[in-house]
Amino acid sequence: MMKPGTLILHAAARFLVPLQLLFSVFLLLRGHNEPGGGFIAGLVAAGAFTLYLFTFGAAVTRDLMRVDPRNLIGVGLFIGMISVFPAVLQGEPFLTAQWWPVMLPGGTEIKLSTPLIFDIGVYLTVFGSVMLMMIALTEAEER
Amino acid sequence: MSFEVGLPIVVPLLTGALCVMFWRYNAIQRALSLVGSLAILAASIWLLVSVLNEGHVVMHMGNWVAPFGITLVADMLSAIMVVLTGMMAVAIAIYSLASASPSHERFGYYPLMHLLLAGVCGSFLTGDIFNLYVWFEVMLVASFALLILGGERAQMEGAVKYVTLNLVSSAIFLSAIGLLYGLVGTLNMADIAVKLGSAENPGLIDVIAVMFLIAFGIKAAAFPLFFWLPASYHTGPVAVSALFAGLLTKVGVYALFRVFTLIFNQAPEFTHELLLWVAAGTMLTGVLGAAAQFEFRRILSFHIVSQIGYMILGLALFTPLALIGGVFYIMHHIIVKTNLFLISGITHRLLGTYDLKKLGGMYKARPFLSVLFLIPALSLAGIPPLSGFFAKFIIIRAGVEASAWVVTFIALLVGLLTLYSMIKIWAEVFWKKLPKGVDDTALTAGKTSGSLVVLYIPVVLLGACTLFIGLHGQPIYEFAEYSAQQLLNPQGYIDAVLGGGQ
Amino acid sequence: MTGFMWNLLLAITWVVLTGDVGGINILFGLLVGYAVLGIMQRQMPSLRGYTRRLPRLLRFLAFFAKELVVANLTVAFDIITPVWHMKPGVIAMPLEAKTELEITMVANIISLTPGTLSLDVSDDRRVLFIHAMFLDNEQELRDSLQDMERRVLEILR
Amino acid sequence: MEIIYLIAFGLLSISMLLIFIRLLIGPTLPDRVVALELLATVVVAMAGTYAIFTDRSSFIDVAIVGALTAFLAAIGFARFLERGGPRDD
Amino acid sequence: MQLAVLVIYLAALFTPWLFVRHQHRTAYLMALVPAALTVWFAMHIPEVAAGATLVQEFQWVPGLDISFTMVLDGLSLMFALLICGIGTFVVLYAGAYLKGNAAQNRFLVVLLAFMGSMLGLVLADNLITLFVFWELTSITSYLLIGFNHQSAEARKAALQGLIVTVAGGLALLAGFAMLGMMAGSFSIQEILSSSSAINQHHLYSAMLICVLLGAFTKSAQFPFHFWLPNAMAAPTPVSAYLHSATMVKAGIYLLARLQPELGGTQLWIVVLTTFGAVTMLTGAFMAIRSTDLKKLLAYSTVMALGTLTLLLGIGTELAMLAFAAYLLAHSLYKGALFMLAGIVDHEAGSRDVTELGGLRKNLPLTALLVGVAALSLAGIPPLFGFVAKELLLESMLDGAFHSFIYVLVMVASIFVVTVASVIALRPFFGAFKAPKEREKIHEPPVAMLVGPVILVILSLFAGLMPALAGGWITQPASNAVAGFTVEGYLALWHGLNLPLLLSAISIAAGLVLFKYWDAARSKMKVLDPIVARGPERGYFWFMDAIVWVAEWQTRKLQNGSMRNYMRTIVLVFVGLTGYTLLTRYQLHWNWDVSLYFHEFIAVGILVAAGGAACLTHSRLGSVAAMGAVGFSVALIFILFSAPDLGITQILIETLTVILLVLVLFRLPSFSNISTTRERIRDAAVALLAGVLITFLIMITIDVQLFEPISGYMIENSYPLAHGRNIVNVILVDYRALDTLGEIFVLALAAMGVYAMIKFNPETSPGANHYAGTLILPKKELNEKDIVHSLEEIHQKMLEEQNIVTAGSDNDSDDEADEDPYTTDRDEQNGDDQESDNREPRS
Amino acid sequence: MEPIMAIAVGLMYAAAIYMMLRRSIVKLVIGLMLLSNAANLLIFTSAGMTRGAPPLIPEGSTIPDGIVADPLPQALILTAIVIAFGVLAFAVVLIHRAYNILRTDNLDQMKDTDT
Amino acid sequence: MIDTIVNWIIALFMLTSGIFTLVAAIGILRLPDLLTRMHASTKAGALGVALMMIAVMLHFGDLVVMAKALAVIMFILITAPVAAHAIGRAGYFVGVPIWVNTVKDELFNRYDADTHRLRSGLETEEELEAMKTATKDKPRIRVTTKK
Ligand code: NA
Ligand code: NA
Repeated sequence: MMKPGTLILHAAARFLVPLQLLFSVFLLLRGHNEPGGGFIAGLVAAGAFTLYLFTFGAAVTRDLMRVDPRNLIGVGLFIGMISVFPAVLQGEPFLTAQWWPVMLPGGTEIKLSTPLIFDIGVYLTVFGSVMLMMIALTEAEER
Repeated sequence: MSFEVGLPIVVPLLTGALCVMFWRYNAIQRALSLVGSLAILAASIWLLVSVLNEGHVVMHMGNWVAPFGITLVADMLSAIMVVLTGMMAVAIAIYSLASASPSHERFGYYPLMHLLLAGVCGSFLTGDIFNLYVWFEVMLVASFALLILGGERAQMEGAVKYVTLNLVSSAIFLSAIGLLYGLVGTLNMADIAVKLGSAENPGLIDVIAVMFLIAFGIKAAAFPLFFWLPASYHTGPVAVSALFAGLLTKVGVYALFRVFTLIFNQAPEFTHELLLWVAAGTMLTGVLGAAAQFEFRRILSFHIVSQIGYMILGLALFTPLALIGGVFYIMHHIIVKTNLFLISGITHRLLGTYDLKKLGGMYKARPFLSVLFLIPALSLAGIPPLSGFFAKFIIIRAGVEASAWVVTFIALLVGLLTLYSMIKIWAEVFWKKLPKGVDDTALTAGKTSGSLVVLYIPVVLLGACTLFIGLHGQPIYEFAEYSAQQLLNPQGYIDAVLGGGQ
Repeated sequence: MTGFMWNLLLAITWVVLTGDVGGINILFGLLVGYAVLGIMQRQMPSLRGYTRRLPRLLRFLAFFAKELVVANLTVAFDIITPVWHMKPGVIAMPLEAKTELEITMVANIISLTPGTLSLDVSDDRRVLFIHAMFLDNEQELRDSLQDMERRVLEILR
Repeated sequence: MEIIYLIAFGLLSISMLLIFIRLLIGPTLPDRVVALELLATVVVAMAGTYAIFTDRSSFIDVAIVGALTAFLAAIGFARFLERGGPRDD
Repeated sequence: MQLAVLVIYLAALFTPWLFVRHQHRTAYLMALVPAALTVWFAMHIPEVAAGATLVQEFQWVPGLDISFTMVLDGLSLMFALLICGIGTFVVLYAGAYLKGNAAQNRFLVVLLAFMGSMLGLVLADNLITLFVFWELTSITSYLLIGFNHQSAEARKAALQGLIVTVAGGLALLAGFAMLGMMAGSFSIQEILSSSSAINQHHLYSAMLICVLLGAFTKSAQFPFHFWLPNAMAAPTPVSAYLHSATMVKAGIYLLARLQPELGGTQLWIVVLTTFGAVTMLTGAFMAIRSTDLKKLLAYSTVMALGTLTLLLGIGTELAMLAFAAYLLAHSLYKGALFMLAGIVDHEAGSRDVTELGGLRKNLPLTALLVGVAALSLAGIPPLFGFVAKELLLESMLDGAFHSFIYVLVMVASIFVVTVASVIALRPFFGAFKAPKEREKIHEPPVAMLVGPVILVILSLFAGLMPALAGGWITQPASNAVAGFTVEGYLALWHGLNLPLLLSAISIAAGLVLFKYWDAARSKMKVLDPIVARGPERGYFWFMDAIVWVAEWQTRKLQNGSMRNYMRTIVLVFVGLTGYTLLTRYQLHWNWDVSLYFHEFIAVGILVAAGGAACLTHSRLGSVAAMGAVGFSVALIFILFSAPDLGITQILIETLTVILLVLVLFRLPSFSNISTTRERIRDAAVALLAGVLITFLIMITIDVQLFEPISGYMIENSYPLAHGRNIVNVILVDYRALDTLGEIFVLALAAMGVYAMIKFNPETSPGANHYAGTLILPKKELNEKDIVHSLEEIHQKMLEEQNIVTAGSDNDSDDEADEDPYTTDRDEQNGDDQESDNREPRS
Repeated sequence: MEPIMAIAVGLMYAAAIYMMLRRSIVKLVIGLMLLSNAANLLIFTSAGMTRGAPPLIPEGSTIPDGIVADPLPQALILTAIVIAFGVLAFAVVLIHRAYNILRTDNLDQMKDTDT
Repeated sequence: MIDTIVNWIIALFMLTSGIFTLVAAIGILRLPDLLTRMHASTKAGALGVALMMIAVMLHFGDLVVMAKALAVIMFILITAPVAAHAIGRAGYFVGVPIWVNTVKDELFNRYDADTHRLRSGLETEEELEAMKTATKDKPRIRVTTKK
């Protein structure tokens, strides 16, 4: 096994990856109101894992991700598709946004919505897709 | 709410997503694929019935009224195309059961196929020009992936050309959309039609129209933009190329029909005249290309090109009868060409090659297959009483009535040359003695294996469709007539989308 | 690290209790938590010395900012003047830092300090190879680098 | 005040130009990569300037992403070199 | 009547199933079908003879004015009787002739299908329906001619027949389309009864030529006659049925059918008489050159077809009478003769008259039948052939034609007597001569003799009682052809008149010619080169031309070079769009060039980086330049109010660069293979496209026709969609469908990439064969092109760069760097501008 | 600004096409990248460019203050960028695979399926 | 009044940032070799961004924006040296030319061309032996590529 990264890279990656992931979730959740959104967030997450990939190699990254990227894609697409249907129950066209205000204990209101679900689907798909490509390419190269 | 107009898109998308989720389990994927394709067919028939009842079926996605959101619209043409897609979906799904290897299945054969179908259906149903681009891309990328599935050298060589030239087309399409948006500030096709109808600057519109013509012309494999098709269609897995042969170029043709009847109908003396020459060139170069070939699928591929010419001719003549002919031709050709590719797959299964020079003896060993081949082959050549005859006849009649002598002559000549090619295949593959040194164990095996039976099922079904259209063409003719009527009166489409009042 | 987690936890508790998620309140929660931990740390071994790090950090930041600006100016001067005053070279610096994180922090800080650039760490982690722009007085440079390392480790340990 | 912003923009722009020249002339791959990396950094600074200029804080988000991601390209190039890619290329 | 046609098709459909149990006896069973139909049609004789026309209406595709209506009048009845009657005998004959042949069931299927098609053709009222059956006869005849499909000869002949007839058929289709347009209907009855003056229409000539092309090709008229003799590759029953009695007469039928409406014009008369006469002569001439029994018969058929066309051209009442009589007579004797020739071939093992002789002892009945039929062929009383010939000569003399045509007719008559003599005498008289041994030659089974016997008897019977045959069959047919009731009658004896004299002369001359036949044949060898230059050469020329043009076109257009494709597409784009722009739009725009310095720099870097990506010799330099392109695009997005785009662009750019770097690792470096000329040409093409795009954008930004719809989106983004980032709201709500598609695109691309990397022939052997993928043999590479390792790639690149930079004083850093990892750094020669005077380091 | 951009975009197109007319598949891919960037900029330019007014609605109000840039082309471009990325990734790996199998990066040597 | 002062401070930060960036740019263009150029890019570049972000903080004065600007500074300060390390190291080892006036190279002899190990020079004999025999830890740089 070739040792992919250097000590400094290892440490930096261990430090940066959580930050990037955190930031990606941040971008995802507030994308509806500020620049960001599922797509951008997914790319940031993918960037994070790509850094990890370059630093620790494909096997370690797969291990870190736990989920196979294809499952991520599948689930992401499926979640994306889920947002198509709730409107049908209301007799509204596909993809019509549904908003469900949820009161958290403590008085804060959080608005769950199909656009949010959709954005999460986008996030997972983008993340999964980029990782699928990157990991496969890296594995091909590591051979 | 008219969910039926969305279902043909949503169903394959969902099937695709589920197939990806279950990528580990081939059996589940197979079942999903079968159920999914049947569901597309069911949904599409529902849609067809609705269109027959209501004329246009419209759904404003996300409940955003046109032109602000994306509107799905089905008129008769769309409905017909979607039904055909459903039929092809079922045929290919069945065929794939016995032609997709476990490796293919593991690497996304089924999701790719269903997402391709989703792209196709989306292209047929969307009423939004940018959304059309998106579905084109869905279709395209799915087709890229399907084309290279297997990683053979031929696939790579073909794919390089296929991918590049189609991306060029996409780029032109996208640029045209950008310019169009800059001009009229809207993306909804009905809205564009209304606005361009009232615009003062037709010359500029023609420029955009020409860009669309080129972009869709590449997708439709029209002359002189078709090169990617004969370079690649014969390289992929056979079920895949059958699906491509039937549906993909038709999406380009459909797009041409859509925009050149709905949006760019202001200056037919320029745009449609141009289309006429495109059609003539397409017919001729395609058929001549085939005459020089000795590879089963490659001949068929070139014939796709030439047949596309007939369809464009229908649009170019721009008379009611011609449009009927064009639509009829599309319907007929999808079924027939898919079927021919599927048959080429069976002969490949039996003798392990597509090279006409190495094939042979099929008539003696497999008479039933021979009949199954003759039906689509002769139909393609326009021999009555098969579907292709009516298609060709309507076009020729329209050509005669429009006094378009040159193209009519070309259309007739091309019919003859098409027959020549089909007969070449027939003579080489079926009549000729099996050349020495070809492994014919599968061919001469007494019993028909189970997987072969599965391969036969869609061929028989599609052949039956061809025969049915030939023997009972009236309903199909009426469908085509209805859609031509709608295409020539875009106001109905516009009213349906924009609510009439706007 | 544990200390910081505790601090964060206390801040969150504070936010929940007050029911105000505004930025100011979070900051205030952090401060309150910091104060509470300052009292508690003597009794909890894992938190020992937590509150001492903040002043150290601030001190270091001030030092670092000064270094950054001053040394930057030196480099800038050399860059914009037509003649090169620099005497670049690669030196090996023995490391105090032991863990991966420590080494990386030291290396990064050194890289950020004008005139020095960490190239790599030897396989046995004992030596950091540094490219320096001004090797006029090597010993002085080594001393200041060692000083820098000490300060960094002070915060981390 | 605007003149200040424009001067800042001007300085950053000229910087970009100079960096770009280095990117063009190389001569080795690492040289280009360093230039690219710095170019990204200047874009981040530009985003900040622009945020002040237009009084829109949204552009800071661009800066964050730039700061967080752009270096990945450099890591990629470095990896390429480490694995034996030619430096002249 | 529709039922009649259907029954035959059904019979065809059931044949394979019956064949399993009854083998060749199936044919005898199947013969019952046409026999019954013959009876059924015969029952209508009185009715039709009385002038009635039976019509059965049936819709098919009303939208296209295509009906399945069928009409039975004199003409169709005569044809129907011939088709079913001779069909019965042929099926019987085939049962015995192909006994034991494994493919007999298929043969019967196609034969019956042909029969149904032929019947449909003559009964159809609708032009298009007629055409449908017309083409079906072409196809079925193709399958029948190619029955011996393993022989290349048979395949070739079948193809020839098909191409010629289908080519004509397509012309016919166009003609029908025109005719339908002119008459306003495709119904023959309506066309015939309509008052529209079709022969006055300006498209009349075009239409007529198209229809004639169809008819002439089908009926083997000069210059399309060549396919018919070649079609003799078919088994004898096919020749007897298709190529004498029925199919070849389809064209004649069509002309006769349309004669009332289309005939009578100058064009019609001239073309039909000329081509008829020429065909007649050609047939007769070619016949006497032949020695193959079937060829003899085939060419005499060509002659007869010419005669029929000639008669239609003449178009007088007498000619109509002669037409019907001649047609009937010919069908009777020619059908019989073909079957008899088949018997001779079958029994004696050859059908070349020069190889045969003295067979009358072994085949007495056959000899007798041949003799009688040949008498009819030669037009010798009291056979029906004589009656017909008399009428022919009479109508010839009746009309006022160029004497050239008389001469032709006479020559043909003489030749046909010779031909008849050859057929009747040569195989059966003289010394015994046959490939088979004498003992093995004996009369065939009854099934093969039934047809000839009855046909010969009918010939004789009709000759003896011409009034009966005329009154019941040929005269109603003549009426139908003429379009009115024809005056006149059929008789064996017209008294001593000029036709009789001519007849006698021709018989005498023909017999004389027969005497010197062998000598004459060898003399006529002189003419071979001329014959070889006949119209068949045209056919071959056409076929070769197709292949040649096809290959040429493929070489030029589809030549495998992606760059050519690309260039063509770009040029088409530039040409068409540019042309439209120049011709249809008045160029004008307002310049608004207010911009800030930093914007200018951003755009400048964008362009410069793009240019650099193009021009650099280093791959990764190019990638880095692409990175710069990406960042400047991002900057432009930022500077023009698109933060989301800016973020996305930065992210995507980074990932793209990474991707490229990952992949390029394995790829060779750029090489400069293109010549300068090539590059200049490509640059010109590219620049043209660029200029065009610039113009288009300039125009677009100048012309804003309408307010964009996004105003609505901006206003309602927060109130209705609860989002403050309007771009995001568009993405996940207004246009969520786009985004849905987009994530699928990405997922698809990822799956494709994954499959490409992980799935290849080595990882899954056999998978591609199973799936039917095209598998090409492993590519043979030039040894010099094979690149094994990175070092070699590197090395090669350096070599190439040295070549490129050879002679230039630009000393860059591309020295031959054998080991880039060498510790001996000082040995590296100066490779930087700055490193001229390197000093040792310590 | 737009006219300058128009020229720049035109040049980008020219560069892209020039690259796509080269023999090397690597250059082909670079050309494709340039082309997609150029197309995006074309949309951006022809829809009109606005300085300093991102299409965002500030906290507390329901519509943006003042005129903002047209968000629709931005959304379109965003979609197009993503699609182009997917497609490009595919194309890049395709040439990688093609090279591995064919051992050539010369487009003119990829004619076996097509002559 | 305070506004004006703050504005001037902001202006100062912006200009300084611009100047430092420019210095970095000039440096990267002028400096003689890769390693020295990287000095310019890492420090001056990072400082440029940092100063600009401070200007941003002052300008907006909003806590969220300040946090974001701080995040930018932090990210730049982390990523810039890491990237510099990666590129510098790779560049050095693949033999990117070094300026002639470089006075010292202690890394030079520590790098083993055969094993591609980076020695500290402080190893004991046993450790060196172990390093030579340790085959499972392959070098970080690929010597040859697969045939
Ligand atoms: Na505009
Ligand atoms: Na405009």
